[in-house]
Amino acid sequence: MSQPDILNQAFELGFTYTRSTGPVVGRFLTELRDRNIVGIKASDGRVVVPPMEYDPDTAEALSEFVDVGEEGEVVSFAWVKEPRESHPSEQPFAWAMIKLDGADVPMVHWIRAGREADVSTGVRVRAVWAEETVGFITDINGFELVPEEMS
Amino acid sequence: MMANLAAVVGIGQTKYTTKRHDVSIAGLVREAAVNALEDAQLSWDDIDAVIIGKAPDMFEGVVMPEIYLADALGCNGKPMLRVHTAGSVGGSTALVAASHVQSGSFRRVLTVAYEKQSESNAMWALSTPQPFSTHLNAGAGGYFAPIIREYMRRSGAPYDAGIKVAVKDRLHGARNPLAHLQKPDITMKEVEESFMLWDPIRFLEACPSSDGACAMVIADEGLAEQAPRPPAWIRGVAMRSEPTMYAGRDEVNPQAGRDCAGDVYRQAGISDPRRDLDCAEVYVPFSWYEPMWLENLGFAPEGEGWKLTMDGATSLDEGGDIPWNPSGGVLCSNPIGASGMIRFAEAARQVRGDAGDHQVEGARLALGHAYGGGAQFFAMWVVGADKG
Amino acid sequence: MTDIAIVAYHQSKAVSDVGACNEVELIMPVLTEVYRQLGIANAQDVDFVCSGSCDYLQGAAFAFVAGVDALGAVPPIRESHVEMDAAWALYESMLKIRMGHAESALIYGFGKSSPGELPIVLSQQLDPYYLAPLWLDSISLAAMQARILLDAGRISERDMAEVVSRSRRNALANPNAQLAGDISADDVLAEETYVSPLRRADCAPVSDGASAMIICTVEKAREWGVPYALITGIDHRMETHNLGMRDLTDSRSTRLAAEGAGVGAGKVDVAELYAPFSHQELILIRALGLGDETSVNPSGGVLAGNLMMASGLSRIGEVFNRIIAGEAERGIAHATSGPCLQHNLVTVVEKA
Amino acid sequence: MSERQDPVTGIEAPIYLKYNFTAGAAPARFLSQIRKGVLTGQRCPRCEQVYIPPRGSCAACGVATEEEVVLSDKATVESFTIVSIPIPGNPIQPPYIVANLVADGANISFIHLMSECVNEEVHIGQRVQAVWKPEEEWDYAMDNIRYFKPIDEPDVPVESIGTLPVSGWEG
Repeated sequence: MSQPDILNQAFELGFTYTRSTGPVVGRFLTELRDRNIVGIKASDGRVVVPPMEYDPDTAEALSEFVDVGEEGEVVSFAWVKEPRESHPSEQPFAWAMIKLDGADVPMVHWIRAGREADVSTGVRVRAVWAEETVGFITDINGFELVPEEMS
Repeated sequence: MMANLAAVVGIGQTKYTTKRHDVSIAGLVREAAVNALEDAQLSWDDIDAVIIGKAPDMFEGVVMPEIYLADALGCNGKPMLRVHTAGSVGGSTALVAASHVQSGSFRRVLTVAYEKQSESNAMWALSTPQPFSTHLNAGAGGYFAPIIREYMRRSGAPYDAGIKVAVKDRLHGARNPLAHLQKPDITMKEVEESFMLWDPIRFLEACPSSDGACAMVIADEGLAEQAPRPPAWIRGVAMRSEPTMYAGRDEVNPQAGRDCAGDVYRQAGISDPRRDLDCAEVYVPFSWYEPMWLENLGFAPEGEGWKLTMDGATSLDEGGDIPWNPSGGVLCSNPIGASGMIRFAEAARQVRGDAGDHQVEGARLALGHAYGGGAQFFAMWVVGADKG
Repeated sequence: MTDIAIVAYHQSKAVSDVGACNEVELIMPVLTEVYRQLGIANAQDVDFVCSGSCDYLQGAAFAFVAGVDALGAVPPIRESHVEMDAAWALYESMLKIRMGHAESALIYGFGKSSPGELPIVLSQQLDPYYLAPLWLDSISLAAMQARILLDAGRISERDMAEVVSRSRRNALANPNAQLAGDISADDVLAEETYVSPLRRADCAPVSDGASAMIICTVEKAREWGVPYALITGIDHRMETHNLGMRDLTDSRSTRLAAEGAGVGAGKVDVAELYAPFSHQELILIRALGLGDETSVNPSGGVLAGNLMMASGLSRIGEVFNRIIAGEAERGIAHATSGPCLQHNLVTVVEKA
Repeated sequence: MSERQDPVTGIEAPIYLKYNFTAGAAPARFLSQIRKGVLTGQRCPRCEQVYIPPRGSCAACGVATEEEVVLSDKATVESFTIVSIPIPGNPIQPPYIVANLVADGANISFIHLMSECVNEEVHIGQRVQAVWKPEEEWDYAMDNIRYFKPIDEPDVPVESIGTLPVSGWEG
């Protein structure tokens, strides 16, 4: 048996997918483009953001949209001190579960913050809008901490 | 030990089309599932487990998508299984779903298969080269065309047997409002003059690329007997696999297909498929695969499958004795991951007497067939109007 | 429901990068070993084969098709595949045996995760409109879950460190482990955080490898004349994909699966839990109702080496090994899939 | 928002993942040889069939193929297609011939291009030979062989395709 060379090569597996959203996801993204956040009412009355198409408990299709605030409270977070290349921030940041005002179920997004110590459970954050909104989840260009005197 | 009896009690499909602009991936899958539940007159609570199938995750770029689709399919708190056996997956998924009931483990399950191919480009997803790849990849047509050429040489079939199938299946599809391609006025001349993509495969001899989903509810004997609409009893189930390449492999007439058919016929008590079956829904993505599979599945002696095609034996419009793909088949609609399940479901529709304008009159026993990979993975079932 | 026997099991060493080894080369050695345990030649000698793998791990569509080349599938065999952990391939195989269409089945799982960036690959399991486009990696998700537990006072960082310490020490006796060592909870706590509140040691490593198992009817096991253990219960349950609607301090689906599998029907001597993060082991112990009489993850668990798509099957195999070795009479194995334990499978294995 | 826009009905989701691929041992042995301009197959210890390109096992027997066999760069056309559409990411311009070729000494076909031929005259059983790139361009790749071209040897009967020794075919 011959001794082979070790053959290594980097490659990229990539494609830009063209997704159709359907009415529920589409409504949420349309509102985001207009710098507004909507949730949807689940069968038990809880407001879910971003809106789910189908209720996890009853499996029924959901359709009752509810406006929610662009501020909310951190329910949990993870501090990323070394962001990965594909992460939304090149600076250290926090992933967070954020319960927006008017919502009952937290959504997951990210928080810009200088230091880990600045973020804590219960802290208030506000959506930062992208300069140009296009109807994509990154129209919320992360959340920022709301100074305490303002909250 | 004998498998428990099981039957299809509900069938749901989407309309097949190039791109469903109006739904999310979940919305597409959901539509078929809801249609199947409505057909069975059941609600989500009546379902004990969900079995889902689709072709490679790369088609939609969602890794292990059952994770995301759990809510759309009412799976919270239920078992959910994802099958992937390449192009045969729609058929395999139905078989795995059936085994949930046939094993006596579940009373009633939902199975769904889908592909939202328009989210990417299937050709891209099938052709992504890895480094140091030794294969020259010319797409699915490039792979199957040389095999078809070898069939033509071996059988001495007339050059237009493939053209005949292309016309026949499109005329069948014109009877099926769900079919993607609607070509009621198609002619032999039109097919013959269509662009030669991968010689000997012309454009109109190849399947389209579709978005779509198909779903079925499968129930045990007791529940099926009480079902509001006629059940399609599952009379035989079989899967076979063989490697893509091995020395001496007969790619034209793969042994895995022959063995799989033999197995499913034995279970269903079929000794002469052309005589005993009333119709068949067979995975024919390129027209020449009809005569090839007619031989592989034992409907015709080796080398003579094309004669059935040319004689009109497989055509509804010509009053053939053994219609193949009355729904229009894969040549009319091809959401890859769902295509196999559509074959299985359409076979069930026939024996339930519920196939609308493409109903084969008096159909009592039908074959559903799927294949995948390099024609190496096979899944088949036989369904009947009677328990057998 | 018919009991099903496990008659053979083998796992490759978990390694961080298996290098010049393709799917077939990864699978063949573990298959050869389970064949040897039974004295059979190849997959022709079983009635059904089912595998688990994920194309995206190594970035190639149809990775599992190459796996068939390892089987000796001429003449053709009855074979199927799940794009899931091979524990679910075992589940499918059990249905096949119970419906009377097979007496025996070969199950294998394989994963070569090293070529990609696994936590980022797994981010593409998430909702494709709301979460996947953010590239929310699997470690960060688990970190948020851990913080909820810590904030609620359900666990402490020391509890998590003790899980890691026990894993590393148990792994010293596991020749297939990738990470092993005599490490104390204090040693772990002295480490800086990685994705806070998680430390690197709280996270399973990225591993390459494969595992394989053969199961059969009890009659067939007797015919083969090898020691066997019995699968007396199995169940699996999914949960909502919306993390905000789940109680992340608990695993409801694990509870349901444990109930379905009959975990509570007897004493549990050993439990092998697929917990890719230390705090998840604590969630699972509670959800499964395990107490001090149960030895948890004596192999070191997946914190000592995590073969994606095979780790769930390996958990079952590890319990089988303990029972055959006479170290346990009854054990449970757990497998998971999806973010923060979204989908869970529980198997009960007992001495024959 | 003063301006009224159409509702969002779709998104573009760029999903690009990076991998560092390492070839398997059997393919690496094959590629290391072709780097030197040598076409090799690997023989199954059980059924003795010779595989090219080797993938690690004899797929029929499920055992590793360790013995290397040097093959001829002459081959026989097992079948072929004339491709009339470009393949995404593939620089070859249509129409071109993709053929299943069995090298002398091997028992299984591989897929490669044919050129320097009249497309309409290509046929099953036809004899062909590799046209190699200049040696300085050789890499770990099957396309060190640019394509295969017909040679002046009698056709191989169909039943003998896949059974020729490495010494070739004299008709």
